[in-house]
Amino acid sequence: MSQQLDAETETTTQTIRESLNQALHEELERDERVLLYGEDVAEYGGLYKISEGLYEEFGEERVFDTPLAETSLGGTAVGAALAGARPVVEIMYADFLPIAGDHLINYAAKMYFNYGDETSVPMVVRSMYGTGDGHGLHHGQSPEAWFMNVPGLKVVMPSTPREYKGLLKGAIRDDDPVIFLENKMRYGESGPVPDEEYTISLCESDVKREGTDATIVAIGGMVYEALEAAERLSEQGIECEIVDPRTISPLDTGPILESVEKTNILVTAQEAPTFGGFGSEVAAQVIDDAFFYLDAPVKRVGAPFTPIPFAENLEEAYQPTADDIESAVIDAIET
Amino acid sequence: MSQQLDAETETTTQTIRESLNQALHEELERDERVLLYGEDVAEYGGLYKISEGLYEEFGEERVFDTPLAETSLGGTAVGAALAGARPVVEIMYADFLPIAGDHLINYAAKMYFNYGDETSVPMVVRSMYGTGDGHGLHHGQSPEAWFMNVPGLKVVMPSTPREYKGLLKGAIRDDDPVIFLENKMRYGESGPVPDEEYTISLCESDVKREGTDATIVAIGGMVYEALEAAERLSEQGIECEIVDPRTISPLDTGPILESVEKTNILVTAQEAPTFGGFGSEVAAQVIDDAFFYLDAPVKRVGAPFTPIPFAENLEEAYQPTADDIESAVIDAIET
Amino acid sequence: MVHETINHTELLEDLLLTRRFEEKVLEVYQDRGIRELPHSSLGQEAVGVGACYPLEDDDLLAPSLRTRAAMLLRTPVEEIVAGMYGTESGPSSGRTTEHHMGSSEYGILGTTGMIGSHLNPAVGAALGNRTLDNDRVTVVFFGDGASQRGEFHSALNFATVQELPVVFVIENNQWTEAMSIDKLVDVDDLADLAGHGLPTEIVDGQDVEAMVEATAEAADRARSGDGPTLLEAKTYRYRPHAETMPEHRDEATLEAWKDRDPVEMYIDRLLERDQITEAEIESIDEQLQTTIDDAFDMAESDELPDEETLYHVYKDTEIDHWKGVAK
Amino acid sequence: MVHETINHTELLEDLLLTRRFEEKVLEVYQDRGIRELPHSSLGQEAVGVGACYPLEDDDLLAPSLRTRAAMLLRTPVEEIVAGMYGTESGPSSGRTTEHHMGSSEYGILGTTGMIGSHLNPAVGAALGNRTLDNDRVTVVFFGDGASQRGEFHSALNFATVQELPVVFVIENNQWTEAMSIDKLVDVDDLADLAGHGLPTEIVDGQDVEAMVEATAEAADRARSGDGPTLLEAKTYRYRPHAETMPEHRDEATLEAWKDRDPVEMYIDRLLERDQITEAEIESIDEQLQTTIDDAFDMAESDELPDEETLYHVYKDTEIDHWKGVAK
Ligand SMILES: Cc1ncc(C[n+]2csc(CCOP(=O)(O)OP(=O)(O)O)c2C)c(N)n1
Ligand SMILES: Cc1ncc(C[n+]2csc(CCOP(=O)(O)OP(=O)(O)O)c2C)c(N)n1
Ligand SMILES: [Mg+2]
Ligand SMILES: [Mg+2]
Repeated sequence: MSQQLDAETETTTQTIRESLNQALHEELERDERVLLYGEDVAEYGGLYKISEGLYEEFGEERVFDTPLAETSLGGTAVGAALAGARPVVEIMYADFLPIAGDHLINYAAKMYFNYGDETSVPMVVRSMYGTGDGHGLHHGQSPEAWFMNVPGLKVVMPSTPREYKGLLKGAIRDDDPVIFLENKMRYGESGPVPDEEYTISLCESDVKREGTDATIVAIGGMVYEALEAAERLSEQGIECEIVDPRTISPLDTGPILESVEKTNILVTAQEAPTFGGFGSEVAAQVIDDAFFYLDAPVKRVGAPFTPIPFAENLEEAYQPTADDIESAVIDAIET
Repeated sequence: MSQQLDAETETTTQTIRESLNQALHEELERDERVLLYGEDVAEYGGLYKISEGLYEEFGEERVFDTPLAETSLGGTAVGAALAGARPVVEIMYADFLPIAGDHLINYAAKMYFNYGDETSVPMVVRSMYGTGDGHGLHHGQSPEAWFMNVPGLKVVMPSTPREYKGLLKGAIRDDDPVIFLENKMRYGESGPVPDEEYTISLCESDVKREGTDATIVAIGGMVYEALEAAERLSEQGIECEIVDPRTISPLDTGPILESVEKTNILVTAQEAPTFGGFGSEVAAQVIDDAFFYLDAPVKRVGAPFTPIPFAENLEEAYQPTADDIESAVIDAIET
Repeated sequence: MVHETINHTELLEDLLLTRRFEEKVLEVYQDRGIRELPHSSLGQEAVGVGACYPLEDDDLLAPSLRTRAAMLLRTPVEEIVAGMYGTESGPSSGRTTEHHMGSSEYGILGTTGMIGSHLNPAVGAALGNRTLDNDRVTVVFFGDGASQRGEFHSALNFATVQELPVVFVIENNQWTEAMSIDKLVDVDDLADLAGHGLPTEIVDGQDVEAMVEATAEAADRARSGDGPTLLEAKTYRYRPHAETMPEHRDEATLEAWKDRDPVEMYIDRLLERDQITEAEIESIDEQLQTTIDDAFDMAESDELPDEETLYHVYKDTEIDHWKGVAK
Repeated sequence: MVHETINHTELLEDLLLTRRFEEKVLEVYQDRGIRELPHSSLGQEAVGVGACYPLEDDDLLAPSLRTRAAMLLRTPVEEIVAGMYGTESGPSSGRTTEHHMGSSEYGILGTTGMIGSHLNPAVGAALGNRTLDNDRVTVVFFGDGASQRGEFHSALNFATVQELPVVFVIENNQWTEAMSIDKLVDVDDLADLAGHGLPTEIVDGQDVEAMVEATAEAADRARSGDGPTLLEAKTYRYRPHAETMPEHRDEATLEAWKDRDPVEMYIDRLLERDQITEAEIESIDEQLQTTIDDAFDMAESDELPDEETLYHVYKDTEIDHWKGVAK
């Protein structure tokens, strides 16, 4: 189970941006096999300034800028990892992941299976998703479902600063290939981050809030929306339990099933369109393994089945929020 | 609803291979805007001989061989369709679709939304999937789930010769971009194909067998396995209804929900790994919209969460079959 | 000499329209913001303007994010501005950004936010036009950054072996976001990357007449069935990659490029050749400014689109967009 | 002259091993089938053999589907054959095909069924080795078909700007499955496609000594930090693309290539130079044949793998493979 913050842990308030920068810094320092590269990650410090200062500190063999070629980012990372390095590459927007899709789906995911020895692919692809900034169709998509039906990949979507840091360090130390998704609209969120060195292991779901009346399984940026919805629902006497899987695939379903066995109500929340998304898998797992505990239809909160629109009001209509989660919980409870 | 074969329709027994070749022939003849290209589709007639004779008949401007470059296949097809042609491209194995993933996910799927007028992307990408021939990790994957969370794409997986022909013609005439998946292990299956010209519209689920005791939603090659399982179960007094969605996305859920409302039991069947797959979406739709009709957990039949193995016995262990469907139905009914 | 056949007033008008438009964008953005983040083409105007000039009206343009000229020369200004504001009167009523919008009416190939992903589609459009048996030429614009992608190679190769009517125009402004191409390629001329057997030419991207001439030739070649051409236009941008990013480039280099400003160079030349007067220029300029100002005024008071606009995803199938299923 | 420093007996042995192995594969496949569909390298042996010869034992090879030599020179023959049969003693106990298997132990980069997708990973392996601060060189083999993919461009460019220790070897056998490259590219030499600023060289792929010499130089350059080299080896395959496909190529051309058979050419040369005797060759040949025959016998009587072998997908996380979830 996950390493919870206990009361005695000394913490400092940090933004997600800072916590990620620190994670990269610590891992580059700790392990000489770690290297970081991508478009504008070195001299410029990353388009969103996540890697600021690292090039100056670790030099151009450890941290460097690359040509504009995402297949080279995906492809060389696989090779570097197979050779024994621990590459961390930034593919600027997660919308670009399909450009490296072949190297992720057919190469990275399958090499541990394909090798005759214990060689694996310890690479991390950092990439950004998240809507709300008017960047339009191609700079904000949530890609997790595109990679869920791919055995061999790990897909991570942290929520809080503490998790961004711990999970990025965990991902870098993990021996399997990881797609690490960062919500670009949340880089400024701040929260307590332990002062002591720590990592968070992959594939462990975390209970973000305890409750007895309904279970909300929320991922990435939607965890904040779920927390807000839960506060509002609490005022109406409905206590929600929030499970944050943190790793999307392979999914730690244990805490989800346990929670539903207690609350008997399930709502899922994601930024991606509902159809064919993460929430559907959660619903399916629950209906297989906890069917007799369910009191009501499972409601899935997500975006409509459209591209991300550009216009301000359309983007607002598109984006799932705390409101939608709140209604979904009420809907489920009232059925 | 789907155009059913009625008793009076004159038919000829054909293999899937023949029915596809005929479909391409008829559409190339009917509409001068249709063109067919890909690796080895022209002079060689397609690696699996689906396009045999078409190059000779229609000439090298309508049917031609291309360099080995799947991003060119996906990318040029989008452009040709936007310009007003009706390209049909063959991307040899569906495993290669991620190479063209960017053009499918970010381009083809989004241009109707992106254009200021009614321009759309009437392209068809034919591609092969299917396990059982010892081709290993990269020549048999079922890719449908990789493209399900992509608004704007249509994903089609026919089952019988009649549907392969009708749906391919339907896909070519459809104004939206279609990924048309052909099960390479089933090209030799034969069945009645109407002699008269016909097409089958996309996005219409079809009931392949009526029954009262359990609903099996099976796709692509698994429809044959489901039919076999249903025969065996019938001998045990269990009558299964088989729904064949034929189009995976957007999915026509009506007939699925209706069937479950009648049978109260649902099993899904796909060749891809279960986690994050098509069956999970079906389960989620049903648990949202037909929850109170369900008598038992939804059982999903699929492959394990591993790449496709090479060794004969491992591939056998990997591949879902009629046996698995039979057990799943019994499992669900007995719960 | 090509400059003898050019309608200089028109060409200057195109150039000034692009320049004044980009200046206005910058001013408004700095003053009160614009929903679409500007990626200014200031300094590069002659590339798009010159390349579009010799084309037929129904030739197809596939602009890059930064080829503002291509958009402006085809689309009514007020639609473009509304497109940048994401309001009702924009070309897709706010569904998409102006940067990537497509229009068969205006002959603009829709593009995506993926730099270089439009190269193969542009080649495909040329293929489609061959199938439809018309003589439209496709001109695709892209940067030095895009030239680093594999798409550059596969698109050039496909177009070459199929002898398709395409003109490839690299707008080599020597920067890929904040990265200098010095560290991204190991050649002096990007044209050298293209050993595919198609003709290549290096063009002075600051010289609008040189662009007209090179593109006219390439388009002729394409139209007469002799296949694609690659033009590498050397240019420079005056602004940072996007307006949210700081300037970090060498000032002296920037100033050196400004000394060869494409608009001033052309005006000087025309005045020298007595092909235009200061007064004529002033009058053109004033009129353009009015058109542009009006377009911004209109966009600023335009309505946001109706929510229904969003549900425009499939042409042939009605779906329930919230469930993602066919109706 | 490089041939003065070569151990000719060894090099001939490598060449004969590959030839005899491929002949045996063909014979067994035609007689009773082999689970892995053969894509024969008969006729092309000198490319892989020559390129591997001058390398250090710990240099990394990234073979194409057809570079049988690279596999044979690194992996025990019986493991290779078991790999082709998908039996327990194969390198991954039947999880994967022999064509694509990877092994850190043997210094073979795992590849995929996607032609050309290993180019960037090979460059990445070189990058990884730079990070690990060793002096291993990576040699990547690929066909004319792979050279048509965008990967060719992006991998060459990345390796060149990062000055990575890679040797790119195109095995240009002039056919991409059943398609002649005459219709797939518009250049005579594929090396011309690579204008990336790295040294390129066209090599006679039938001449094993020429391959040794060119690769030795390229590997030296890589090892001394001078970056990548591209070698284009001109060669031809004697068999159809795969053993399920018919022969459709021009017979005269095939015969002309057979007149320059790499094994015979080398043997003739060695005999002429008195560097070997007929008897020595015969004895080498006999010994190789025994090794190969034994390997096939072993594989044919080997067991199928245990089902547990399949569940080897994540190294760091235990999962329930049937549900696809973490335990
Ligand atoms: C595939 C892809 N990779 C990265 C980006 C991020 N990005 C946007 S513009 C740009 C630079 C493009 O450079 P260039 O092609 O030279 O065009 P310019 O901006 O100079 O006009 C980058 C890297 C992107 N949009 N798409
Ligand atoms: C990405 C990809 N596209 C297509 C194929 C199908 N295919 C397998 S081998 C081959 C030809 C490869 O030609 P080349 O690279 O010249 O290698 P050769 O077979 O001649 O050794 C093709 C098209 C594939 N395996 N992968
Ligand atoms: Mg640039
Ligand atoms: Mg070849």
